[in-house]
Amino acid sequence: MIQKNKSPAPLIVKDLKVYYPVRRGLFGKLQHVKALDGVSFEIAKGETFGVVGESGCGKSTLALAIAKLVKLTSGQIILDGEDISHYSASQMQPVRKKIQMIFQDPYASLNPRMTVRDIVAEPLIIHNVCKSSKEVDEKVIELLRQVGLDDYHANRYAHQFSGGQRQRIGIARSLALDPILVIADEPVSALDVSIQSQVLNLLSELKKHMHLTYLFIAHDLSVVEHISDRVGVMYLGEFVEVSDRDDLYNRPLHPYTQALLSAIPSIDPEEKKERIILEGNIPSPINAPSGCKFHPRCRHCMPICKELSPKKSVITDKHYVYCHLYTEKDKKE
Amino acid sequence: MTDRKNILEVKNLSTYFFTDNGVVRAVENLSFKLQEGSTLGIVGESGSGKSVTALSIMGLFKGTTGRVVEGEIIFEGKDLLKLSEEERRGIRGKDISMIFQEPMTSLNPVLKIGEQISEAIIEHQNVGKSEAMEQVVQILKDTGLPRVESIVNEYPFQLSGGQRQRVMIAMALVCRPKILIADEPTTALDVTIQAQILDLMRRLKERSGTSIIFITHSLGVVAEMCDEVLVMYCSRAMETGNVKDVFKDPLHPYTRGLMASIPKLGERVEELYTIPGNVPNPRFMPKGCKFAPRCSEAMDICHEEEPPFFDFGGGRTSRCWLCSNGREVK
Amino acid sequence: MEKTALMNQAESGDIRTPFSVFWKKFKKQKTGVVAAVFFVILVFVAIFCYQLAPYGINEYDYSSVMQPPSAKHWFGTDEFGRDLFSRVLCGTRISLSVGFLSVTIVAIVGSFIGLFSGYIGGWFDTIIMSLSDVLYAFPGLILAIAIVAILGPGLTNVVIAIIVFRIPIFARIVRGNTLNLKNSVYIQAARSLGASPARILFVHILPGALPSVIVQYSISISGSIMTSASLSFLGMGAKAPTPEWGLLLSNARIYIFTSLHYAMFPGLAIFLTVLCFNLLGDALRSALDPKLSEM
Amino acid sequence: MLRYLIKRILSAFGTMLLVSVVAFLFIRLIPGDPVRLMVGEDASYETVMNVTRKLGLDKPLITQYGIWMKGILQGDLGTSFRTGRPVLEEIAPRYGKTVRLALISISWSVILGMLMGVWSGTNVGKWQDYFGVTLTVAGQAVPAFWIGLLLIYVFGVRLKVLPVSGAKNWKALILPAFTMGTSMAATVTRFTRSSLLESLKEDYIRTARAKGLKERVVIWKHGFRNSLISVVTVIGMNFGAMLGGSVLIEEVFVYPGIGSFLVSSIGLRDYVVVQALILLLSAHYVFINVFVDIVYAILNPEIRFE
Repeated sequence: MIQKNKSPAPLIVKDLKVYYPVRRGLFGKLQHVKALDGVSFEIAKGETFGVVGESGCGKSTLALAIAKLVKLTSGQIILDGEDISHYSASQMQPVRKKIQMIFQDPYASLNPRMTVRDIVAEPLIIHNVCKSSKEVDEKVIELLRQVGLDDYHANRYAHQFSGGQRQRIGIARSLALDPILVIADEPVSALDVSIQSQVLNLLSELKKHMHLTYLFIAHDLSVVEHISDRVGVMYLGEFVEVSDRDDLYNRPLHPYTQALLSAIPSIDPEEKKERIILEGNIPSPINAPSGCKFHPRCRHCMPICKELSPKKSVITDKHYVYCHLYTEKDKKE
Repeated sequence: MTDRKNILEVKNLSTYFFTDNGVVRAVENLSFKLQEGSTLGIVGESGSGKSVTALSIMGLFKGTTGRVVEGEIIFEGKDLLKLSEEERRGIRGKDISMIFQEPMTSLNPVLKIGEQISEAIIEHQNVGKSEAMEQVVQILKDTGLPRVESIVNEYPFQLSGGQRQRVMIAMALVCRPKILIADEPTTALDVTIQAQILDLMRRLKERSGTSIIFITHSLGVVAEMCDEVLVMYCSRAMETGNVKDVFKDPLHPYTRGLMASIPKLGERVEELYTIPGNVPNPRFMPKGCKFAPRCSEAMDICHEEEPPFFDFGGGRTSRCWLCSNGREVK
Repeated sequence: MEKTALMNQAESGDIRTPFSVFWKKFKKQKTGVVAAVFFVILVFVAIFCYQLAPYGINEYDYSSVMQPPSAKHWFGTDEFGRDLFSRVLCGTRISLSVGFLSVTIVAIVGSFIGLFSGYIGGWFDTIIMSLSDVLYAFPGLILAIAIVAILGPGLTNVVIAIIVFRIPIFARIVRGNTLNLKNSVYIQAARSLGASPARILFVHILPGALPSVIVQYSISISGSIMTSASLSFLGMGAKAPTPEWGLLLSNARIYIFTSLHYAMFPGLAIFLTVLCFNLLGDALRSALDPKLSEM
Repeated sequence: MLRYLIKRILSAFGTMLLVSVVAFLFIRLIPGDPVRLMVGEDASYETVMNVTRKLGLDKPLITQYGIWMKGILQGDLGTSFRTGRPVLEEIAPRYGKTVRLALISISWSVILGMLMGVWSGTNVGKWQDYFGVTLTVAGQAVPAFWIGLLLIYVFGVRLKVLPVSGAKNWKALILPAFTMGTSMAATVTRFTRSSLLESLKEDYIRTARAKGLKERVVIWKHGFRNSLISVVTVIGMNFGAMLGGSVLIEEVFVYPGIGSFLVSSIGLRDYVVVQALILLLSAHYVFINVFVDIVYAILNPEIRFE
């Protein structure tokens, strides 16, 4: 995607940290869950930036942090040229029009006591963008059609819909205000295979028609590969590798990315790929390992990995990786 | 292909749930065979009846409204459905055992790991507590768990999801069952942990020769783990056959649709293939082929009459009128 | 598995409002329906008790004291020859009034305390919950007795006592609901849309907490009727000649060695009324509680 | 576990402190002049002043509380205004009787309730369950003082087999203990049944059955064991209602315990005694709840190992 100089990038995130304090018991030591431990990236207009990682890697916290639904510990979030990191709830209110979210669980993310019309109309009413309730109704019908639902669905309650249809309702709600950035947090992981592809296609189609920018968060690497222009791989609150899609999937550099990619079962029963099986479990974000957080599970672990957290190594201007294997190389060159 | 002995044969199995809101036909007229030492994958979307098939074989309907209403499940020459509850209990956990999808909730939170595994041994083998504990330690070591001696005295909440699933596997295999039914054993796990568990199951199977029924919604897992596959849709089998054959050349449009609609690594397309529409409401089932309303190749007959199975030899069958060139199975 | 049967009903004709779903479930419960019918009768009796009663409640007749039940006096007569049936009938109004008055106030005040305590959290929540802990630390009736001991006997003071010791119950229930809902995904969704705290509280959380408030309302009415009867029985509630059921039982105590009917009928009235509200509460709970999303 | 215990006990002491403030304020909250109410309308001004001074009501509130607390910690609960004897001496003999009654009531009702609950819960839809549920519903709605009166009529007046009042022998305890435990038995039955049904729906029950365990083992070792955790909490919560109920039951059966003492003291306006009894009953309730929490922690390994 070409970034025009005139309009600023929809989203720039700089060294974002979110720590949750935890205290075990009354006299327990105060510790921190480092859900996000220094994350930086930017998303260009019209781009889909995919974030992939396993449970506990902080990808959902990232979504909540950018939407300012959790308290930031430090770092900057610049939305459409506006630094919103320190905005209060009331300062955020008008800004919320610009960021919209699609949630993972289509059952939990819609209020069961509201009709589809009320759900989709909620953003319109909150931000008072329609002049009359007739206009609201028209807009709701338009949105429902856009996501492939019928007019008559508007009067029904969410509990009457299947998972895929509910996700469409959620998407309609997120598009009501023409947002600058749509954060989709695992939007298809709760759906069945045949419904998943419908929703993925719908998201691509909407992006094309409405010139949307997505932050797409998922644990499924094939889904992320399909939908994203650029991809960031997260592990324990940090990015380990960020690259444009083709380069990442053709030439994964970080040992973790390599292991993730090799762990995906292929649907070709004849394909015999070399599989990297990572030992052990994902460590708790409370007691993250020293140095490179991945080192206890890494096949290429070197002494330095236990000591020092790796710096960003720029491989190409679009592909960078946080791994000592590549900083070493830099030094030699 | 070599003809091995069938260790399990399911014939015309129908299982219904009698709910307050009417009868739910969860499994309808399902037949399949499991060959000794092989792995059969049952694949389908949620609500397709794959888990209920497993529960029917195990006979685990207590406390639900479910009941097998028809069919035979033949294991070692005996129809399990004709046995008394007491006789089936003797088979459960000993000859046929099962692992479940949710490792977080499938273990009893208030009992120690060692206790939970050893009670199965004590139930089925005539051994004492200490001997049972030795077996527990051995099987846990086989599953690759670290510090086994202390884990036996720990509670489930002290273990991670992957570790719990290893415990579940140990529990299921401890009595050396002839058949292991694995119901979505890796669905709740992360990709790298899934890889560990699949690898473990493959190794344990090589060693013990247990026949496995592997239930999953993931075609990739089937391709990786199974010899034979059974594709289910709307409580019915749609296609069966050898995994290589089915994945190379799927006969049923539903199988084809499923395979086409998942994003595949390395394959970059603008648009994914989609199967239109939703799974039909069980109470408003279409008249003919259950897939016809969503099928891009549906013909007039498909909406009128439900197709029978057409057999293509070597275990390959398809429930589709397009395959009527095969031999019709009654 | 059984859940899939309920999926995808958007295509089937009818619109299912939360109320229609509730009603469908409620209708299925026989005991609940019976209790609801009995409830309607109770309210009817409470309103028209003076018209329905065959005798005046303070119609003395010293020629027929302590008469067993007969065609003339269905429930017999008391020590002053008053018609027990009329007195028990009119007691309905007292018990229901005490129940509805006290619980309505408790429900409103307690729910709001719980709502704000749960939503605001922090020190406000800590203080409110510590206070409610203290009230909780007094065993049920003892607190009511203590309050009446301070304020002096009388029905008004009974109502006050019930209000004080039931507020923490409502506050806790609504607070628990609020905390759950506050962290639910759909509230998070509403926050991400920019909904104001007032909108989140009154459009999303309050309706979500309402089912448990309704259930608790019904159960609390039976509880407060029981408390008021107990206090009157101990001589701390209604004063003679009010035909309060507990007071009737208290008067009947000394006659238990000679005749059963005097103690029988007031107690039966308490029992059936409490039973009615308990069963109603149970039926409401099973119709409302399993989350509306799982319909 | 230790940390949990300490935390629980500390918070119980905190609650007790607040409870003591409430109990302390009790006399001070009585509208008008409590001393005047105690000594009676026709007592002289002199007497009123004397009593006021004796009770320390003329000092600042904080000082009063300090003196009162100090007394309590030294085992001095004050002096009964009516009898002139120390409150502690008045309470002690009655206290033992109430404890005995409460222990008998709670024992039979909890054991029977659990058995009935499991019996009912494992026979859902059959007559056993309808029987259990009907008894439960009735037991929770029936006023204890009414049941007491009916029992007196049947067993004392008609059959003449059991004493209807006093606490002379074990026979005299049967009717009050039965009455007192009714509601608790119903509550325990109900919660055992529902939480057993709840835990029988859990995945680990399916696992237990898949292991081929006997149904008896599945229900008691896996189902009941887990449901016990919530049943214990409910028992603790309802113990308070039972203590409160003891007032009614002791009244009905003229049982010489602290419950009937409380009622008569209120009638006699012996506020010092009332105050002491309120404090005592609440203290029991608070510390029984600590005990319940400990049992809860023992049953629940997740807390035990925290």
